[in-house]
Amino acid sequence: MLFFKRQWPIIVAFVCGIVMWARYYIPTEQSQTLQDEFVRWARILFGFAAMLGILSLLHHHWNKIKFKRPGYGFSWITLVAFVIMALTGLLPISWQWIGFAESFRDLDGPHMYLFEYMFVPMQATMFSVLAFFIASAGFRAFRARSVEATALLVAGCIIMIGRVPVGDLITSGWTASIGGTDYSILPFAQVTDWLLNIPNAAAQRGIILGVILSQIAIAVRIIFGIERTYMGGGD
Amino acid sequence: MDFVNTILNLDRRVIYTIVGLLVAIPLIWPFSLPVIPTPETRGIYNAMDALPPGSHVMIAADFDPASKPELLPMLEALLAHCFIKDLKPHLLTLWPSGPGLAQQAIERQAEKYGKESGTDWCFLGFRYGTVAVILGMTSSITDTFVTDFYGKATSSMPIYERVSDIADMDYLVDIAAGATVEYWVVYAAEPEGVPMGASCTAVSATSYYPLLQAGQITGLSGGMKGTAEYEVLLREEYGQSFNIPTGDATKGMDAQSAVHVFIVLSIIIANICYFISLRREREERRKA
Amino acid sequence: MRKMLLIAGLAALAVVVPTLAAAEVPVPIETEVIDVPNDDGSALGVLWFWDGDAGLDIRVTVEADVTRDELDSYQLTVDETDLLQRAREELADRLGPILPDLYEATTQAAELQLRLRAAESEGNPDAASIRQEYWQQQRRATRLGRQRDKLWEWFEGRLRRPGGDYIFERAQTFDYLTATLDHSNWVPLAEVSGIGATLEEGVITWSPKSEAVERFGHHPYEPDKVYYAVGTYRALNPGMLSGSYTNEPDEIDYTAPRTITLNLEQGRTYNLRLVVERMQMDGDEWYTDENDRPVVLESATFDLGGGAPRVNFFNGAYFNNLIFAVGFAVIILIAIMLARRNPNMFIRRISGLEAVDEAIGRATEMGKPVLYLCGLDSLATLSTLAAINILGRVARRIADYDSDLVVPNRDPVVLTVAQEVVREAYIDQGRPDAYKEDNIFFVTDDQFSFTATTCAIMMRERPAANFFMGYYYAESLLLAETGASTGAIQIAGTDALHQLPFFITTCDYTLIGEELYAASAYLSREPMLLGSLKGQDLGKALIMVLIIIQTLLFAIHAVIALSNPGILQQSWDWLKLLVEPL
Amino acid sequence: MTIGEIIGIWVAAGLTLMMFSFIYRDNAFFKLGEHLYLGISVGYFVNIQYWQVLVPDVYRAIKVNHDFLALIPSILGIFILLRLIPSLAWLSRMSFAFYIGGFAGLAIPNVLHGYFLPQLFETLRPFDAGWAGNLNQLVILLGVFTVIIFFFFSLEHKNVVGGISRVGLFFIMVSFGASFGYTVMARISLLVGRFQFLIDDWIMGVIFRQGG
Repeated sequence: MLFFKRQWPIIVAFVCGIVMWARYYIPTEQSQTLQDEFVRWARILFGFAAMLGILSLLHHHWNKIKFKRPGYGFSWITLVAFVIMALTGLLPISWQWIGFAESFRDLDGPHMYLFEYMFVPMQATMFSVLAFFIASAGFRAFRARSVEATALLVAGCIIMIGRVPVGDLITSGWTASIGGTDYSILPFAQVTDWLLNIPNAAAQRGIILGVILSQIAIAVRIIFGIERTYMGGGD
Repeated sequence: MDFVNTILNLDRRVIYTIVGLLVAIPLIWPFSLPVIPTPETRGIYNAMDALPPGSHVMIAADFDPASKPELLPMLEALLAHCFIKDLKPHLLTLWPSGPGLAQQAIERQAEKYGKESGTDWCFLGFRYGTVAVILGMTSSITDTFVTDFYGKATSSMPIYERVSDIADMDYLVDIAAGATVEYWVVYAAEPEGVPMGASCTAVSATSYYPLLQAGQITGLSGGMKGTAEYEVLLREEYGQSFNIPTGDATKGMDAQSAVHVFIVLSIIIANICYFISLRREREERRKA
Repeated sequence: MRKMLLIAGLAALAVVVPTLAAAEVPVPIETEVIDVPNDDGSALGVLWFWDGDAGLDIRVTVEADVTRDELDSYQLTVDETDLLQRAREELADRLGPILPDLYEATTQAAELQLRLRAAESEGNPDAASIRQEYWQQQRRATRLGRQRDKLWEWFEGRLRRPGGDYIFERAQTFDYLTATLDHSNWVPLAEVSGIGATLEEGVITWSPKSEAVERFGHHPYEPDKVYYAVGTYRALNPGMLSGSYTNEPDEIDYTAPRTITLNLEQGRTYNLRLVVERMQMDGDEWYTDENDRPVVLESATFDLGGGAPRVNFFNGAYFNNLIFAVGFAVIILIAIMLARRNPNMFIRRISGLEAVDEAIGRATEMGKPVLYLCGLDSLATLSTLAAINILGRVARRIADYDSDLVVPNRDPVVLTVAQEVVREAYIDQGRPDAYKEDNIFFVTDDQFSFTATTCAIMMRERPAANFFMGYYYAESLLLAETGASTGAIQIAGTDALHQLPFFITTCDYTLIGEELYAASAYLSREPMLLGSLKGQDLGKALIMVLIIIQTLLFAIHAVIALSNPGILQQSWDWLKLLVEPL
Repeated sequence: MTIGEIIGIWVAAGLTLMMFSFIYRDNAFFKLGEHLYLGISVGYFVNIQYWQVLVPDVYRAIKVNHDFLALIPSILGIFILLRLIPSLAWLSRMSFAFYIGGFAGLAIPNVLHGYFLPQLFETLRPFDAGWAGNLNQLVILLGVFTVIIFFFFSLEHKNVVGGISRVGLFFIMVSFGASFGYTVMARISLLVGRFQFLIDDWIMGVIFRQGG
C-alpha cells in the first residue's frame, strides 16, 4: 500500500515525463497520436482540478457557517449567490416575461443577466480601486531612495507621459528647427519607444532566459522525482 | 505647517477627490487629444490588413471582466477588422471567465456586419487546460472543440471545410490578461510557423518586448492605449465607409492622460519635498 | 475544379507533341522526387531546376496518379452498407416533418426581428405585439433546431464505431474518390506558383501565400537544393459535380464540402508529374475570363518519376534542441547530486539578506515589533517556500535580540508551517519561553480583507521593520505604501515581476526574482534548491560564453577581417547550427 | 431600453459603488460585495465546468461517440476530487503525477524550441543593421549579458563582476520602471472604464435618459 502511496506516483510522473519528452523528437504518426491522447486526457483532468478549487472554497464557507466563525453571515451570501448563479445556468430557465426578453438572446437567460450586471461590474471595479491608491502612493511612498529606485521612477514617469496622447502632444508641440528638419525638444514618444524596445527588451530577455532555465530545472526535478510538492502532504 | 510638510502629509481624501475629478471631467467634457499609433500596434494592424479576403484568423480572448476596459474594445476592433476585410475569425478563450464577454463582442459585431456563425466566423468557447487546448488544436481544432460555444458540432461547419488545425490559420492574435501569450508563442505560433500578434494588458506589456524584438510576434498592443491606437487605425481607414463610432478606449484617453500627468507631477513634487525635508532634518541634527 | 482537370487533360496532349510546347514553357532541367526528411511519412518532396527565371506568367502544378487501389480502404462491407442505408432512411423519415417547419420558423423569426427593430426605432406601439410574435417563432425555431441536432446526434451515434471509425464519413470519402477517378487518374497535389512567384534554381524566392513558403525544405544531402513538400490532394464531391449542391437549410446535407482533402498513403509509390503552364497576362496579374478563371496559353507536362512517403523515426531538425535539453537535464541532476554530498556550495552574498540583521537590530533598539508576511499564495508556490525558509532565519535573529515577531497569514496551511518554523527557531536559540504563538495568526483568506487588516496592524502597532516575502498580487502597493508611511524599514522579496516595481520604490531593500530563491537556498542549504541553482548558473554561464564569443567575432571582423568578410559569415553559420530553432 | 436593462444597470452601479467604498476603508458593504462576487463567480465557474467540460468531454465522448477511453481520465479526475477526503487523498497523487509529469516532459523541448532558442538566436545574430541598428544591438547584447551576471550566484559581486552586475541592475530598473509606468496605466484604464459605465450608462443613460 505504501508503495502505491509513495513510489507509484513518482514512477508515473517519470514515465509520463520521459515519454512526452522523447516523443517530441519522433515525427511518426503514432507519436503524434500519443501526444494528442495525452493532451485530451489532461484537458479533462484540468477540468476536474478546477472543480477541486471550487469544492474546497464551498467547503470552507460551509464550515465557517457550521462553526459560526466570525463573519459567517457573509458566507451565507456567498453560498446563496452561488446557488442562484449555478441553478440559473444549469436549469433551462429563460426570461419569459416581457421587459426582460429583448435584452438577451433566448440562449442566455438570467444566467448571462447576472453575469453582465453583477459579475462584470464587481470584478472590473475590484482592481480599478487601485488607481486611487497608486495616486496616493505617488505622494506618500514612491521615493527616490537609491540610485536604482531613481532610475526606476524616471523610466516610469517617461513611460507614463510618453505612452499617452499627452506625450505625443508634447513631442510634436515643442520643436526646434535644425538645418531645415524639425527636431522635438522633448521627444517623449521616441525616448519611450527606444526605452521599451532596447533596454527594456534586453533586461526582459536576460530575465526570461533565466526563468526558462529555472522552468527546465523544475521540470527535470519533477520528472526525476526530486521535486514532490505536487504530491501534497501526508504519507 | 509649511508647503513641504503639507505635501508630505497630504490627506488621502484630497488625492482621491482629485483623481476622481480628473477621470470624470474629461469623460463629460472631452478635449479629444489626438491618438498617434505606435509601430507596435501597427504591427498587428498591418499584418491583419494585408491578409487576403477569406483568410482564417484565430483570436484568443484570454481575459476576464477585470480587464474589460483595456481589452474588450480591442477584441471588438479586431473582429470588426476581420469582418470588414472578409477574414474568418475563429474566436476562443482559455480563461474560464472569458466566454461571457467574448460572446457579447462577437455577436454584436457579427450582427452589425451581417455575418453567419459557422460560415463566416466560429465562436469555439472555452475548454480547460490552456497548454493542453493549444496543443490539441495544433493537431485538430474540431477534435479539441467538438462543439462550438452554442453546442453545434464543429466538424460539420463550412468554416472547417478547408482548415483543420492551427497551421492552417493565416494569423493568430492573443488578447491576454495573463501569461497566455507565452503559451501561444511556444506551443502554437513558433512550432506551426503562424505569424502572431499579441494584445495584452498594460501590466504585462513590457515582458513581451523581447518577443517583439526577436520577431516572434509581429505586433504588440499594450493596454488601453494600444487598443485606442487600433481603434484609431481602423477608423482612419474604414470609419466612413463602415460607419464605425469612436471606440471606448479612444474616448478614455483624455482621462487617462489627465491622471498620468497628475501622478507624474505628484511623484516629482513629493520627491522634491522629500529631499528638502531630508536636508532640513540633517541640518537640525547638525545643530543639535 | 472540373476546368482544372480539363486543363490537365490538355496538358497530357501536349506531351505527345513536346517540340511545340517545350519552346513556349520553361523546361525543368533536373527533377527528383524524395521522401521528406524528419516527417511522419505523409509527404513527398519534389525538386526541380529551371534554366534561368521562370517568370510571373508561369503556373506550376504537381500532380500524382491515384489508382483505384486507393478506394479499397474506404469500401464499406455489406453489413455496413446495409446499416448506413437503414440509418439514412430512418433519419430522412424523422427529419422530414421537422425541416420545413424549422425553415419556416427561422425565416419568419428573422423577418420579425427586422420588423421589430424597425418598429422600435420608430416608436411604433405595435412593437410589443411584434415582440411577442417574434419570441414565439424564435422559441419554435430553437425547439425544432434542438430536435434536429438530437436526430443528427442519434444518426452519428449509430454509425460511429468504437475507436473513431465513422461509417458515414468513410462512405462519403468513397463517393468522393469514385467521382474523382471518373474524371482522371491524375489529381493535383499542389499549385506551386501563384502570381509573383519567381522560381530560380528550384528556389521559390517569394510566394503570395504564406502557407506555401512553409512547404519548402532543404534537401537532406544537398542543402543548396530546395524541395517542395506535397502531402495531400483534394477529391471531388459527386453531389457538387451533378449540380445539386445548394446552401438551402432544408437540405439534409447542407454543410457538405465541395471537395475533401485526402492524405498520401504511407509507403505507397506515387508517380508524379509537373504541369507547367504559361498564363495570359493582364499587366502584372493573370488575365481572367468572364468565369473568373485564368486563361492558359501553353502547357506541358514533365514526368518526375515515382516516390513513396516513408516514416522517419528521428526528427533531425531538432538535434540542437535534443543537445540542449539533455545537456541541461544532466547538468542539473549532477549539480543536485553534488549538493547532496557537499551542502556548503558557494553562493554569493545577497545584499537584501545582509540588511535583515540591521532592520531587526533597529526594531530592538526602538522596542517595537517586526512584521513578517509570507505572501498570499499557498505552500505549493516556490516563493512561499522561500519565504518560510527566510522566516526561519529572521525568527532566529529575533529570538537573539528579544523583540516581537508578528506574522499574519492568509493560508491556514502556511500558518501551521510558519508556527512550526518560528517555534523551532526560538528553541534552537534556547529561548522557548519567548515564543508567543498568538503572534503568528490566521487573518482571513479574502485578498483585500487580509490586506486591510494587515495595514491596520501596521498603523496600530507601528512595527519598526516590515518583511514582505513570497508571492504578491495587486495588494503589494497597499501593503508597501502603508508600511512606508509608518516609517518602518522595509525589506521585500518576491518573484512576482509585476509587483516588484512597487516594492523597489517603497522598500529599502528588495530581493528581485531569483535572488529570493538564492536567499532561500543559501539559508536552508537544501540540496535540491542549491543543486538546481548551481545547475542553472552553469546554463547561464553557457549563454554568457556564447555572447562573449559572438562579440569577439564581431570585434575581430571589425578590426582585421575586413579583407575577408566571409569569416564572420562562416563563424555565424557554425554558431547557427547550434542555436537556430528550425 | 427595457425594464430589465434599467434594473440591471442600477444593480451594477450600486455594486460598483459598493466596491469603491473600500477606498474609504474596509467596511461591511465592501465585504458584502466581495462575498457576493465570490458566490457569483463560483456559480459561473460551475456552469462553465458543466457545459464546457463534463458535457462535451465526458458525456458526449462516451454516450455519443462511444469513446470509452474517456472513462480513464474521468476516473483519474474523480481521484483529484478525493483530495478533499483525507483518508483517500493519496489517490489524487496518481492523477497529479500523470499530468504534472507529462507536462514537465512536454515543456522541456517545447520551451527550448519556442522560447529559449529563438531568444538566444536573436541575441547572437550578426551585426548587420546599419550603425544605429548595430548600436542598439550592442546595447541589447550588453543588457542581456549584465542582467544574466546579476542573476548569476556563483560569483561574488565584487570588483569587475560587481560593476557589471550593477550595470545589469540598472537595466533591470529601467525595465521595471517601464513596467511600473504601464501598471499605473492599467489601473487607471480600469478606473476610466468604470467611470465610463457610471457616467455614460448609469447617470446619462438611465437617470437622465439621454442617448441610446
